[in-house]
Amino acid sequence: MREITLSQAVNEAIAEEMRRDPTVFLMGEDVAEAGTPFKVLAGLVEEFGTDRVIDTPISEPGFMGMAVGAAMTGARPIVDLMFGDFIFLIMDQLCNQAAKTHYMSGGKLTVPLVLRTNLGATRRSAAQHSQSLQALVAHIPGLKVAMPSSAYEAKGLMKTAIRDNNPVVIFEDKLMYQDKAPVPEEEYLIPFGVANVKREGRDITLIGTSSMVQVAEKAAEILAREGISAEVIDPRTIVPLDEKTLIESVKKTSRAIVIDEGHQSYGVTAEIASRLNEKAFYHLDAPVLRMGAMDVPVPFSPALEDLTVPTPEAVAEKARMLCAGEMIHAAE
Amino acid sequence: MREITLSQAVNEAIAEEMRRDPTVFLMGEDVAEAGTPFKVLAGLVEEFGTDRVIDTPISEPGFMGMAVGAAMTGARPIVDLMFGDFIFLIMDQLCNQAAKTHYMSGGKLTVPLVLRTNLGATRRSAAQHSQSLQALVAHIPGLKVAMPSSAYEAKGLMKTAIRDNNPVVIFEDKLMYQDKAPVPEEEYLIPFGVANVKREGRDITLIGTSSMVQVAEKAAEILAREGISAEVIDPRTIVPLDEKTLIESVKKTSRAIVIDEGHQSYGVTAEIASRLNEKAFYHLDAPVLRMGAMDVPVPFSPALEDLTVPTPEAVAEKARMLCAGEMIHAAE
Amino acid sequence: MAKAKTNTEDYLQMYRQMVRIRTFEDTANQLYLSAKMPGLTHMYSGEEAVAVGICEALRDSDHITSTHRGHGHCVAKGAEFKQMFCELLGKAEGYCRGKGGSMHIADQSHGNLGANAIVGGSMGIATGSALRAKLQGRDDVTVCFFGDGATAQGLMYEVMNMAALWKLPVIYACENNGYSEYTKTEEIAAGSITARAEAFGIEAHQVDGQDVLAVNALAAKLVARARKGEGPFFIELMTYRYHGHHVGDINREYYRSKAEEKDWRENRDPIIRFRAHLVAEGIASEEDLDALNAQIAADAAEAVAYAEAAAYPPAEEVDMHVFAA
Amino acid sequence: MAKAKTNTEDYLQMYRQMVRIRTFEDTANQLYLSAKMPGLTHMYSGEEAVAVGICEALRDSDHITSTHRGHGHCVAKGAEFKQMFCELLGKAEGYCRGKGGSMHIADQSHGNLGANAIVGGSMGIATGSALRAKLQGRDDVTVCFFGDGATAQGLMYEVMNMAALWKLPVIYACENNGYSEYTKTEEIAAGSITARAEAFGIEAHQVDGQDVLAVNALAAKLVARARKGEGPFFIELMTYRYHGHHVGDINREYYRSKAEEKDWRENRDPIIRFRAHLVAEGIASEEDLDALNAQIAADAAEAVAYAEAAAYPPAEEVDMHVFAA
Ligand SMILES: Cc1ncc(C[n+]2csc(CCOP(=O)(O)OP(=O)(O)O)c2C)c(N)n1
Ligand SMILES: Cc1ncc(C[n+]2csc(CCOP(=O)(O)OP(=O)(O)O)c2C)c(N)n1
Ligand SMILES: [Mg+2]
Ligand SMILES: [Mg+2]
Repeated sequence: MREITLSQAVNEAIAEEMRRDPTVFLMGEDVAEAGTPFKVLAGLVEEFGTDRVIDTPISEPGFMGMAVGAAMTGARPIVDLMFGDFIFLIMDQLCNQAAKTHYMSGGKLTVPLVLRTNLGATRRSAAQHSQSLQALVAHIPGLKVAMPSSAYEAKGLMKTAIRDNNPVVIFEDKLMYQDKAPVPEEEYLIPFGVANVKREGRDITLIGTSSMVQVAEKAAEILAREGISAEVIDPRTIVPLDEKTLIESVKKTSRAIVIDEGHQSYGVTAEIASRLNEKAFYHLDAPVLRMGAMDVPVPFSPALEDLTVPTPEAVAEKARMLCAGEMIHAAE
Repeated sequence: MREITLSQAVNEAIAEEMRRDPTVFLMGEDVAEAGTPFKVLAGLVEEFGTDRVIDTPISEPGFMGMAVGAAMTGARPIVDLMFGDFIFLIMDQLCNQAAKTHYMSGGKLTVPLVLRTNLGATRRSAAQHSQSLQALVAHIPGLKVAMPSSAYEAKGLMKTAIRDNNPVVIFEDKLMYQDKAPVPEEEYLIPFGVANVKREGRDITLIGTSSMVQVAEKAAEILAREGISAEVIDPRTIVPLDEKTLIESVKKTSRAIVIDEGHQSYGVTAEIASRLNEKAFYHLDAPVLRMGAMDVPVPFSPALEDLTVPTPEAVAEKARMLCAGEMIHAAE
Repeated sequence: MAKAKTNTEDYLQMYRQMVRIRTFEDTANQLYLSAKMPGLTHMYSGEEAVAVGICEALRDSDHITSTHRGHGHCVAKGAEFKQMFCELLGKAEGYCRGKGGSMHIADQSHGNLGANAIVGGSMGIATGSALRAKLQGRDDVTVCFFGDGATAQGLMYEVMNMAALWKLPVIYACENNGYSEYTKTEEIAAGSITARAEAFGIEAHQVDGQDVLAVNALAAKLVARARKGEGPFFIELMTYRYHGHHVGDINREYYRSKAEEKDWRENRDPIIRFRAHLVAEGIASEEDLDALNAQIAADAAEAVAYAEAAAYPPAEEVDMHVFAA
Repeated sequence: MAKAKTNTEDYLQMYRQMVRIRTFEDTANQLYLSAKMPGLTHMYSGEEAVAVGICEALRDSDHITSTHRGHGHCVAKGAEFKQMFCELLGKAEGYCRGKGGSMHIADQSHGNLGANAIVGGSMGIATGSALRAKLQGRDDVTVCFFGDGATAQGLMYEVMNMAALWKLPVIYACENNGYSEYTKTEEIAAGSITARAEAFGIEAHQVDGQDVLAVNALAAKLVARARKGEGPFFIELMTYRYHGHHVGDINREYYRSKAEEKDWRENRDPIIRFRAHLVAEGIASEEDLDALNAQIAADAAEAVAYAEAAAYPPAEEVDMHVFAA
């Protein structure tokens, strides 16, 4: 199968859906001629024109609000938010308006829009350009949240998101834009709420989101060399969350680590770990562990920044401890 | 001891601190003559004047940002945010600016400010005036988060917050403003990060935040009549979180339910439950359960709204199941 | 193309709609006072000429966005009493199945995209609705209603800038009733409200919001121009709310005098003024208008009785409509 | 009271500060090109007269807030090369112990409250700093630097309104360099930028941002008036950035022409212009100025060498400074 970058995958998904559905349009800062600073949308304005690929002023709350209005009245906007950190600026329009309109109207109004943005540290971009804020939006009922882990997922989830009749937030990993993966030429969609078992294993389940899927896979390789068989699962969407697949895996392996690049406290790993604890409790041989980013603003200095995110080695280390039963002592 | 309302307790705390420290000032919508729509701040403008009790336009991001600047340059602002739901509007100033400035400046700038706001449903105020959004701010490193459960806590935590050198967010329960509790005449402060064991028990630990402390206490009474002895703990602050006290309790009782009025998914209960699972795992006789608000926008209709929040009866019911070992079947 | 209402039926329709709003509000206030209505609500009484003057210049495919003080806009854009009262009482037959209530009442069948409990929160929505119309080559116009207090929300300037850059068919209708909650407008708004719009290159007008004919004439003209792509426009409508900020705001003397309230009620009431005009011009007799009033009062009474007897949504609906299929 | 700089030492100080900024930026660009600098950075080259003209009208107890393009403001407000380069390289001796980097560089010892990576993000901070000064009865002035692109952030209108209502000693300094990222200002800003401030009752000025004397004279006058409580003020400074939006923005022809860049660099350069003035007026000789330039270049080289050799913060610092004691 051909291999394309995550960036190309996103571009293809949007282009295909814009061809299919004339109500789909894009808006954001420097999305047209510049094709975004990450060049993800390059070429779209040439095909679809400035009416459907709209450069906005630096008014995130404003154009997010406009997307809600356009969605309520019959369009399918895709909002490009240059950095995930700017989500703080649009929370009101996203969480008080977009997320609640369908419910508040008793099901009469719908808000089919996609907010595409990104996550991920270690780009030396410091505290306001490096956050992974998926936990915040996942907490708000009415929003769906997708976290693609490769070009393949990025394309399939984006197409599903555009066709969904609800506000969907997609977090792409900025560091993965140039990563290639096999992506079929033929059209495909990836349904929401269906986890992907990336690697089967017996001894422990590693659940990773977005970039952390790769981290989990690398950890699994390290562990395999030591005779520990790790299962790696990518939930793909955290809302809806395919808890069934996760729980079944944990019932089999009896141990789990949940890995996510958002801050650990009050973050995504807590929810997933809690559900596993609640629903697979009597199958667990060790506590479900969580590995998120450190609870610190992302530091600029490379010497510090790299310490803040989970690494394959750190995951493997924890997995080893869990499998050896060492957590009994470590935990108390 | 004299009894005063939660509203009076907050008012006293602020007045005392404003008398003690001339750099403390208040700003928000209708805080002066009107004393806020909830009348919590009534009388302060008469004592401290309009220079220190400042009525603002309806510009939440604006005055929140101004508070950050005032705090960075030597004042101690208390920002009044009329409804907790408006926190979405100020997330950028709170989370990108206030929370990160001390860290980003390598410890050289500090942002000593208090954001006082509220939480709580069942006031028939519908989806944009009923949310309990503590999980969002608790996720952001650099913010402290206090959740008073009575007039006593409201006063002691507010005074500590005002003296703290960091941004502190205090969520008061709108429904508790008229609730009275014993509050000493003498000055006292309640330290952050110290949980309060409200009721001792042997069989199960009920951990509640804010309004949910009362719910837990009422559930404990119901359970007591049935011979189940519940321990009730109020963490008082969720950042910092006194996990030691919580863990010790759970090691004793072997069972726990965590109750919070925010949405359950990706919420506060997940973090607390995860820590208990991680650190008291080998003492647990049953999964730690979570009870948050339903994952739905808060509906207006009384017939629906009351269904969305945890009640003493529902907590007691779950506790009963846990104690009877029924969760083995319920969970799978 | 829309034009100002000039014939008898149009005049009576404007009168009828203003009285319907006033009647709706008086009834809602009674429901509150008799503890039959859950929560609080914000009365539109006194501002009827604004909503009616503007909405009578619109058609169903034109959209409006509304505010926390939204009953007037809802009625003016064509909503029915029954579904409105059902909504206010949280009943399943309400416009939003009781899930929205007073502050979120919407009526998409007539183009009302909904009230909003976030001050200024619908400014983006209105502007986006106008963008959608333009992108889809439709000549629909969107009107964004908001209060003087909402001019303090930065969102307004962000969307006015884009509306101006892209010539969107949106009309910003600022209902300046002199107060935001318990604070006078001059204490919270520096400079000039219309100049703020003009600074973005938006044509701005100020109009007497108590004169339904003046409002309608201006609205009709601007709506017609917006349909042709000459928008956006901004209108500041000088008006007054008779009741408190919300139904529970009873003792108001610390922020505004009874004399001021009396002056507006007695000397500038939009219904009294328009009624006098209709009679003076021979468009309708006092008797005609009394009969019309009585009919509306009867409609309201019937609708309330219906709503009071109507069923609440069943418990299963609580987690329905979180996501659309 | 501040007044425009007129004597020789003041003139030379302005020249020196402009050259220091240019030299700092050229050095930083080299660090980037030789892959010695982590991340990206935004060069201030071309805009030196703005930061210097304004900051030379300020004293240490006056505050400024800065932007993603913040090195110029930092130097102009009195910062040292060594601590700045250490910060850019993420070293422990940096102004922020390497935790902030280029986009968050701050220097509270000279009143610089910091660069900001959120466009417009510091407008509230600057206005709040001015509020604090007023509440505490100090006559300190705060200057808020921001770009033309930041005028699209609603926050600006919210805080200008409050600054105007409360007469705060803040000066909004809009550095209009014609672009926000890869987009021309006229494509993202409708109407008039100064009129937007005026609509809030704020006195607004436009000035040639390439003329350090003009900038300084205006700034000195407004700072003096702001100290007396006559603020706030707004200044739009017409300027240009020579480099790309950030150091990695190399191929720029799709959004602006080489000819345009050449014109600004050759015919409007603030340093060339001011140097010619100094020589023509006999304030300094070419030799004096060459010597000064050489000294600054040597300082920069020394500071970079120092920073390259300096230590990174130790690992234990990673979770230090999340909370203040
Ligand atoms: C963002 C936000 N801030 C504050 C409030 C509380 N609030 C509700 S109505 C209101 C005053 C609005 O004034 P105005 O816009 O003039 O409308 P009016 O009530 O006069 O019709 C305020 C402050 C809110 N609902 N939303
Ligand atoms: C809120 C926000 N939106 C977008 C960005 C990305 N961004 C960084 S600089 C910039 C352009 C800023 O333009 P301007 O304000 O004119 O400043 P200049 O770069 O020209 O100095 C943009 C869009 C950001 N950092 N913050
Ligand atoms: Mg008003
Ligand atoms: Mg610019």
